[in-house]
Amino acid sequence: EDLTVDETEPLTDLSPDEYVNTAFKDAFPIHYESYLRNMGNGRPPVSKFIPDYEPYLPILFAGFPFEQEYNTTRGHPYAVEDVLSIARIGDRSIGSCMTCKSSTVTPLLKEFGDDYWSANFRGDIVPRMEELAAVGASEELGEFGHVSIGCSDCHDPVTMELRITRPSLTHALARQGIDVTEATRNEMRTYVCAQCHVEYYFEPELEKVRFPWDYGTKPEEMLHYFETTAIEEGFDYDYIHAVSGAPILKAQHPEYEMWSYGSHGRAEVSCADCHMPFERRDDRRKISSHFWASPLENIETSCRTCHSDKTERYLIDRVGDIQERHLEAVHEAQDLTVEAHYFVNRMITAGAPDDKIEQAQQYVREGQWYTDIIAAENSDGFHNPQGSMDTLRMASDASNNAIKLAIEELSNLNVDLGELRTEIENVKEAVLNEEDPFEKHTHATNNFFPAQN
Amino acid sequence: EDLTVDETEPLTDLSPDEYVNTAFKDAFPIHYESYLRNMGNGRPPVSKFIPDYEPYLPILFAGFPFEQEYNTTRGHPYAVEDVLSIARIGDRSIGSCMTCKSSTVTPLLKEFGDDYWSANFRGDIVPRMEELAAVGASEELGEFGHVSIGCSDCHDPVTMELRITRPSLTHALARQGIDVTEATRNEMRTYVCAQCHVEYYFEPELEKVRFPWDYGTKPEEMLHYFETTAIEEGFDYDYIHAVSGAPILKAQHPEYEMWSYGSHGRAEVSCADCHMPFERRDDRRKISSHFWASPLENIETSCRTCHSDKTERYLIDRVGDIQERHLEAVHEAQDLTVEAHYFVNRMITAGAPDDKIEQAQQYVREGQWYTDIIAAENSDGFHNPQGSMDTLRMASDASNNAIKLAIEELSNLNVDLGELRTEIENVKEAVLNEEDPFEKHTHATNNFFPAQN
Amino acid sequence: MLMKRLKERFKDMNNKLLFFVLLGVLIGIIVYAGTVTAIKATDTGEFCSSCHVMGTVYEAFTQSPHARLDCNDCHAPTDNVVNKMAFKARAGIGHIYMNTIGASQIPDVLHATDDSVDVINQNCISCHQYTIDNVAHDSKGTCIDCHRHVPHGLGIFKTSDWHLKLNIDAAK
Ligand code: HEC
Ligand code: HEC
Ligand code: HEC
Ligand code: HEC
Ligand code: HEC
Ligand code: HEC
Ligand code: HEC
Ligand code: HEC
Ligand code: HEC
Ligand code: HEC
Ligand code: HEC
Ligand code: HEC
Ligand code: HEC
Ligand code: HEC
Ligand SMILES: [Ca+2]
Ligand SMILES: [Ca+2]
Repeated sequence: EDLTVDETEPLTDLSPDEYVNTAFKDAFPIHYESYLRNMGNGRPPVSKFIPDYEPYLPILFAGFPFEQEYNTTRGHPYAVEDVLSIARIGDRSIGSCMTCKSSTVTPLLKEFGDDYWSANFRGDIVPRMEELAAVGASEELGEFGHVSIGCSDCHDPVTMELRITRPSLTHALARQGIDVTEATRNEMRTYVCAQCHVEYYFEPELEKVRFPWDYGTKPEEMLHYFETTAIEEGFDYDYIHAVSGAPILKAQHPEYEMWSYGSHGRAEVSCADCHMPFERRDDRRKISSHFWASPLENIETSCRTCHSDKTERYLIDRVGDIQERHLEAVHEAQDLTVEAHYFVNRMITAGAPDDKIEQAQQYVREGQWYTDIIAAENSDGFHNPQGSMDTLRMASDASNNAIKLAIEELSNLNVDLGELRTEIENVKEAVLNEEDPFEKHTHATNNFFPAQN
Repeated sequence: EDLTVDETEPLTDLSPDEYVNTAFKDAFPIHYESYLRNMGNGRPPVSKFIPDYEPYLPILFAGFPFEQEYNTTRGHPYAVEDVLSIARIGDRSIGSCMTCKSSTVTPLLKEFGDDYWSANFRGDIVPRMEELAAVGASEELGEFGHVSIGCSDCHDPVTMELRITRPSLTHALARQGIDVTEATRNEMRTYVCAQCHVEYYFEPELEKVRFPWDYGTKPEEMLHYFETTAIEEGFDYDYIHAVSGAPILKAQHPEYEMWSYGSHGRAEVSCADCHMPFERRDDRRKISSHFWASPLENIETSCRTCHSDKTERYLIDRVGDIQERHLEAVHEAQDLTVEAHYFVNRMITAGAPDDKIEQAQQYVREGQWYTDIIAAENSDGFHNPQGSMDTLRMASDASNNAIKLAIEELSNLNVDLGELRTEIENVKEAVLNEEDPFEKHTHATNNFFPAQN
Repeated sequence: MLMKRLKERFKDMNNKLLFFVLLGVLIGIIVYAGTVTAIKATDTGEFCSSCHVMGTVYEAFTQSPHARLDCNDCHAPTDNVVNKMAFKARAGIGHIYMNTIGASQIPDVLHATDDSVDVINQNCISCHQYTIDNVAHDSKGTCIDCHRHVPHGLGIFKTSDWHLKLNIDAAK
C-alpha cells in the first residue's frame, strides 16, 4: 500500500477537523511518544532579564508589555500554558495572541471568522479555547498540552499531509508571488515552521497577524516595509518608547527570515532537516523526530547526516565559535541602543528643537529594530552568521547616529554630558541590581529620565 | 618517476641554491607551462582609486606613500616589475620591500645577512637583484619574471619539497609556539602562501619584516599586539595621518589571518586546495595548478571537488551574495572613517583640548585599522564572512567614537558643524573628480583642512 | 536463484530465524569461498541494498560515477582473497546481527567505521594508482577529505521512497 503524501488518500479514521493532540496517539503511537519528549524536565521557563542573558531588555522594551515578562522558551506542548500565564497579556489583549500557541486556532478561526483576530483574549478566546480543550486531556501533557501546538497545526488529520493552517503565512507568501499550495515537500518542511517562527505585527484594521515580507525577508527589507507599505496601511509602530519617546517596532523570532538568506537556507536545508532528524524508535522504525529542540543535542542524526566528514566535537566548536562572536556583538549593540534612548530622553527634557528630537527618535527606531530583530532570533547567529553580523553593524550605526545628533544638540544647550553619562550608568545599575525581574522595568525611568509615553 | 614531496631524495639536478624560475623548466615542463599562465593578458595593473573600486583611499592613506599609487594585483611573475615601478618606492625605501616579490631574496638574505632588511632598496638591493637576474631571462616571462616569486620560494630545488624561505613566517609561528619544521603537508599547502599573504610591519631595530601574531590572528588580536608588545619594542605607528594627525597602522593583505578563523580555515581547507587545484595538462597528466588566480575561474576543479553536490551557478551566486554584502559594508566603514579624520582635523584647527584630540586620534587609529585590514583583504569577505563583518562593525563603532567626541568638543567651541560637513563633502568631491590617480591625494588637505603631519 | 529467494525472505521472515539462516548462509559462503558467483553476488549493490537501512547509500551510489562498481570494490579489502573473506564475514555477521536481534542498537545515522574508512581508502588508491602516481595526492588524511561526495554524498540525504511516502511501519 502506497501512503504517498502527494496522494490525498485517507490514512486515518480521524475527523478532518480533529485538533486534539491525544486523538492522534492511537494511530501514531511512536510519533506521539516522540512528541512527549517536548515536555522536557517540566521546569518553568526562566526570565531573559537576568544578568546572564540580556539584562537591559527591560530598558529596551520600556513602555511595552514585553518590559514585564519575557522568558526562555520551552517545548511546544507548553505554549498554551505559557501564553495564559505571561504577564504581557492584559485586559485588552486580542485573539491574535493565541495564533501561534494552540491547535484550537483552526476551529476558532472557523467559528469566529475574521472576528477571531481582534476578539478579546481573556474575554472571548480563552473561554472558547477552554471549552474546546474539555476533551482529550491527558496527565502526561499537563493541563493544556493536548491543545497546544500539535499535530493538526502541521498535518491534515486525515491524510497526514503537511499543511499550512495559519492564513498569515499563506497571505504573506502570496504577496511575494509564492503559491503555497504549489510548495514542494522540502519547502513544506520549512513552511510549517514559518507559520510561527517569524516576525509579525497586527495590521490595524482587523488586527490580523501579518508578516512584513513584501520587499524581502532581510531586516533592512522588512524595515523598508514598515517605513512605507505598513505606514500607508495605517500601522506606524508597536509602542512609544518610555525613555526616548521613539515610535518602536517590536521584532519577534525571525528564524525563518534569517535562515532564508543564510548558508543553509540558500542551500535549501530545511528546518526539519536539522530540527526533526530521523530517529529510530521502537526497534527499527525510523521516524522524523517530533522533539523540537537544539540540534546540538542530536548532532549525529542531525548535522552529521550531511557533515559526515566532521566530528561531533568539531561541529560543536564551530557553532560555539559563531555564537560566541555573535553574542558579544549583540550585547554591544544593545548597550549602544540603551545609551541612545537616554540621550534622546535628555534632548526632550533639555528642550532641543522638535525636528531634531524627531530625527533622533527616527534613528533610535532604526537602531532598536536592527538590534532587536537579531537579539530576538533564537539561534544566536547560527542560522545566518554573516547576515546577522551585518544587521548588528547597522544597529550600531543607527544608534550612533542618534547619539551623535543628541550630543550636538545637547552641547548647544550646554547640557552636562558627563552628568548624563553618569545617570545612564546609574539607571543601568539599578535595572541590573533589581532582583525581581517583574520590577526591573520600573527603574528604566526616574526623576532624571522622566517617562515619555 | 615518483614526485612525492614527502621523500627527501634528490629529484632534480638543480643546485640547492637555484633561484631562477626558468631553470626549473626542463625538469618540470608542464608545471612551468602552468606557471606561464600567470602572465595573464599582459595588461598593466589598474589603480584602486577609481570610483568603481575604493575612491576615498587617497584620503585614508593621506600622509603615507600608499596615497600615491595602489593598484589591483597581477600574477606572481609581475611582482618584481610592479614593485620596481610603483610610486610608493622612495629614496629611503628599504630591502624589506623586496621580501615578498623576488626569488632572489633567498640569495640576498644569504649575502647581506641581517643587513638585507634595512639596506637601501634602490641603492643596494635593486642593483644586486639585477645582477642575480642577469642569467635565465626569457621573453615569455617579461623582464623580471624569471626572478619574480617562483619555484624556489616554495620548493627545495633539489627535492622539490615544500619549504619556507621567509624567516618572518618561521619567526612569527615560533612566537605562537608552532614549529614550522613539524608542519604537515596539508599545513604547508597554506604556510607557503602565508609567507607573503599576511599583515606585516617593519620592526624598528633592523627593519625586519614581522607579523603581529603573538596574541592571535584576528584583527582585534593583532591590534592588541600593536598596542602593547609592538610599542614596547619601539614600533608605534606606520605614519601620522595628514588629515587627523592620528598615528596610523597600515594594514596589508591578511588573507592567511582571515582564512585562519573562517569556515574553510577551521575545516583545514588549505589555500592550495582552492587556488592550486589539480588540473589536467598534457593529455592525461595531472598537476597542481600553478596559476594563482580567482578560484571562480576553476570552480569545477577547485570548489566542486568538495562541493560536488552544488552546481557551478550556485557556487558563483553564493560567493557573489557574500561579497556584495561585504563590499557594501566596506564602503560604509570607509565613509565613516574618512569623516572621522576630518572631524579630528577640525578639532585641531579649532583648538580643542590636547587630551581630547589625542583621545579622538586614538579612536581614529582603531577605526582605520579595522576598516583597512578588511579592505586590504583580497577575497572581498569570502575567506571569512562572519569574521570580516564583525571587524567592519568594530570599524564603524571606533570611527563613530571619534566623531562623537569631536562633535562634543566642537560644539563646546561653537564650531559650525554644518559648515564642517559641507567642507567634508567638498573634499570628497574633489578627490572623486580628480582624474589623475596620482594627484587625488593632493586634494585630501586644503586651506580648510590643513595638513597635520 | 538462491539470492533472489533470500531477498524475499529478508522482508517477511521472523527476525531471529532470519539471523540464523543468514548466519548459516554466510558460513556457507566462507566455507565455499572458492565459489566465484557467491562472492560476487554478495558484493553487489543489489545484495547490499536488500537491507532497508542501506537504501539511502544505495540511492546515492547509483547516481555516482562509481555506479557500475560493486559495493565491495570499495568496502572490502581487495588485496587478497583471505583478507577479503575475513572482513566480509566479520562485517556481514555484524550487519545481519544488527538488522535482526540487535536492531534496537542500530544507530540512527550510519557512519563508516574507522576500519571501513581505511579499507576504502586503500581501494581508492589501488584503482586510481595512475592518477596519484602522477601527482602527490596524499596531503590530507584520506581521499574523501577532498572528494567528500564519493559516492554517498551527492546531496541525497533521504531515499527517494522516503520522499514519496509516509512510513507505514512508523504509522502503525
Ligand atoms: C503554531 C506555532 C508554531 C509552529 C507551527 C512551530 N512552532 Fe516552534 N515554537 C512555537 C512557540 C509558541 C514556542 C515557545 C513555546 C513556549 O515556550 O511556551 C516554540 C518553541 C520552539 C523551540 C524551542 C523549544 C525549547 O525547548 O525551548 C524550537 C526548537 C522550535 N519551536 C522549533 C520549531 C520547528 C523546527 C518548527 C517546525 C517544524 C516549529 N517550531 C513550528 C510556535 C510554533
Ligand atoms: C506569528 C506567530 C506568533 C504570534 C502572533 C505570537 N507569538 Fe508568541 N511565540 C511565537 C514563537 C515562534 C515563540 C517561540 C520563540 C520565541 O520565544 O522567540 C513564541 C513564544 C511566546 C512565549 C514564550 C516565551 C516568551 O516570550 O516569554 C509567550 C509567553 C508568547 N509567545 C506570548 C505571545 C503573546 C502574548 C502574543 C500576542 C501579543 C504572541 N505570543 C503572539 C510565535 C508567535
Ligand atoms: C510543527 C510541525 C509539526 C507538528 C506539530 C507535528 N508534525 Fe508530524 N511532521 C512534521 C514534519 C515537518 C514531518 C516530515 C514530513 C515530510 O518530510 O514530508 C512530519 C512527519 C510526520 C509523519 C510521517 C512519518 C515521519 O516520521 O516522517 C507522521 C506520521 C507524523 N508527522 C505524525 C505527527 C503526529 C502524530 C503529531 C502530533 C503528536 C505531529 N506529527 C505533529 C511536522 C509536524
Ligand atoms: C543547518 C541546521 C539548521 C537549520 C536548517 C535550522 N536550524 Fe534552527 N538551530 C540550529 C542550531 C545549531 C541552533 C542553535 C542551538 C543551540 O544554540 O543550542 C538552532 C536554534 C534554533 C532555535 C532555538 C532553539 C533553542 O534551543 O532555543 C529555533 C526556535 C530554531 N532554531 C528554529 C528554526 C527554524 C524555524 C528553522 C527554519 C526556518 C531552522 N531553525 C533552521 C540549526 C538549524
Ligand atoms: C541537509 C544537509 C545539512 C544539514 C542537516 C546540516 N548542514 Fe551544515 N551545511 C550544509 C550545506 C549544504 C552547507 C553550505 C556549504 C556546502 O555547500 O557544503 C553547510 C554549511 C555549514 C557550515 C559553514 C557555514 C556557516 O554558516 O558557517 C557550518 C558551520 C555547518 N554547516 C554546521 C552545521 C551544523 C552544526 C548542523 C547541525 C545543527 C548542520 N550544519 C546541518 C548542509 C547541511
Ligand atoms: C613570495 C611572496 C608570495 C608568495 C609565497 C605567494 N604570493 Fe601570491 N602574490 C604575491 C604578490 C607580491 C602578488 C602581487 C603581484 C603583483 O601584482 O605584482 C601576489 C598575487 C597573488 C594573487 C593575485 C593574482 C592576480 O592575477 O591578480 C593570488 C590569487 C595569489 N597571489 C595567491 C597566492 C597563493 C594561493 C599562494 C600560495 C600557494 C601565494 N599567492 C604565494 C606574493 C606572494
Ligand atoms: C609580507 C610580504 C610583503 C611585504 C613585506 C611587502 N609586500 Fe608588497 N605585496 C605582498 C602581497 C601578498 C601582495 C599581493 C596582494 C595585495 O596586493 O594586496 C603585494 C602587492 C604589492 C604590489 C602590487 C599591488 C599594489 O599594492 O599596488 C606592490 C607594488 C607592492 N606589493 C609593493 C611593495 C612595497 C613597496 C613594499 C615595501 C614597503 C612591499 N610591497 C612589502 C606582500 C608583501
Ligand atoms: C607560491 C608557492 C609555489 C610556487 C611559487 C611554486 N610552487 Fe610548485 N607547488 C606548490 C604547492 C603548494 C604544491 C603542492 C604540494 C603538495 O601538495 O604537497 C606544489 C607542487 C609542485 C610539484 C609536485 C607535483 C604537483 O603538481 O603537485 C612540482 C613538481 C612543482 N610544484 C613544481 C614547481 C615549479 C617548477 C615551480 C616554478 C615554475 C613551482 N612549483 C612554483 C607551491 C608553489
Ligand atoms: C575555500 C576556497 C578558498 C580558500 C581555502 C582560500 N581561498 Fe583565496 N579566494 C577564494 C575565493 C572564492 C576568492 C575570491 C575570488 C574572486 O572574487 O574572484 C579568493 C580570493 C583570493 C585572493 C584575491 C585573488 C584576486 O583575484 O584578486 C587572494 C590573494 C587569495 N584568495 C589568497 C588566499 C590565501 C593566501 C589563502 C590561504 C591562506 C586562501 N586564499 C584560501 C577561495 C579560497
Ligand atoms: C577541500 C575542500 C573544499 C574546497 C576545495 C572548497 N570548500 Fe567550501 N567548504 C568546505 C567545508 C569543509 C566547508 C564548511 C562546511 C562543511 O563542513 O561542509 C565549506 C563551506 C563553504 C560555504 C559555506 C560557508 C561560508 O563561509 O559561507 C561556501 C559558500 C563554500 N564552502 C563555497 C566554496 C567555494 C566557492 C569554493 C571554491 C572557491 C570552495 N567552497 C572550495 C570544503 C571545501
Ligand atoms: C567508490 C567507492 C564506494 C562504493 C562503490 C561504495 N561505497 Fe559506501 N562508502 C564509501 C566511502 C568513501 C564511505 C565513507 C563516507 C564517509 O565517511 O563520509 C562509504 C560509507 C558507506 C556507508 C556508511 C554511511 C556513511 O555515509 O558513512 C555505508 C552504509 C555504505 N558506504 C554502503 C555502501 C553500499 C551499500 C554500497 C553499494 C550500493 C556502497 N557503499 C558503495 C565508498 C564507496
Ligand atoms: C542484513 C542487512 C544488511 C546487508 C545485506 C548489508 N548491510 Fe551494511 N549495515 C546493516 C546495518 C544494520 C548496519 C548498521 C550496523 C552497524 O553500524 O554496525 C550496517 C552498516 C554498514 C556500514 C557502516 C558501518 C561500517 O562497517 O563501516 C557499511 C559501510 C555497510 N553497512 C556496508 C555494507 C555493504 C558494502 C554491504 C554489502 C556487501 C552491506 N552493508 C550489506 C545492514 C546490512
Ligand atoms: C574498483 C575500482 C575503483 C575504486 C575502488 C574507486 N574508484 Fe574512483 N573511479 C573508478 C572508475 C572506473 C572511474 C571512472 C568512472 C567514469 O568515469 O565513469 C572512477 C572515477 C573517479 C573519480 C572521477 C569522477 C568524478 O567523481 O568526477 C573520482 C574523483 C574518483 N573516482 C575517486 C575515488 C575515490 C575517492 C575512491 C575511494 C573512496 C575511489 N574513487 C574508488 C574506479 C574506482
Ligand atoms: C587535496 C585535495 C585532494 C585529495 C586529498 C585527493 N584528491 Fe583527488 N582530486 C582533487 C582535485 C582538485 C581533482 C581534480 C578535480 C577535477 O578534475 O574535476 C582530483 C581528481 C581526482 C580524480 C579524477 C581523475 C581524473 O583524472 O580526472 C581521481 C580519480 C582522484 N582525484 C582520486 C583521488 C584519490 C584516490 C585520492 C586519495 C589517495 C585523492 N584523489 C585525494 C583533489 C584531491
Ligand atoms: Ca513585530
Ligand atoms: Ca601593516
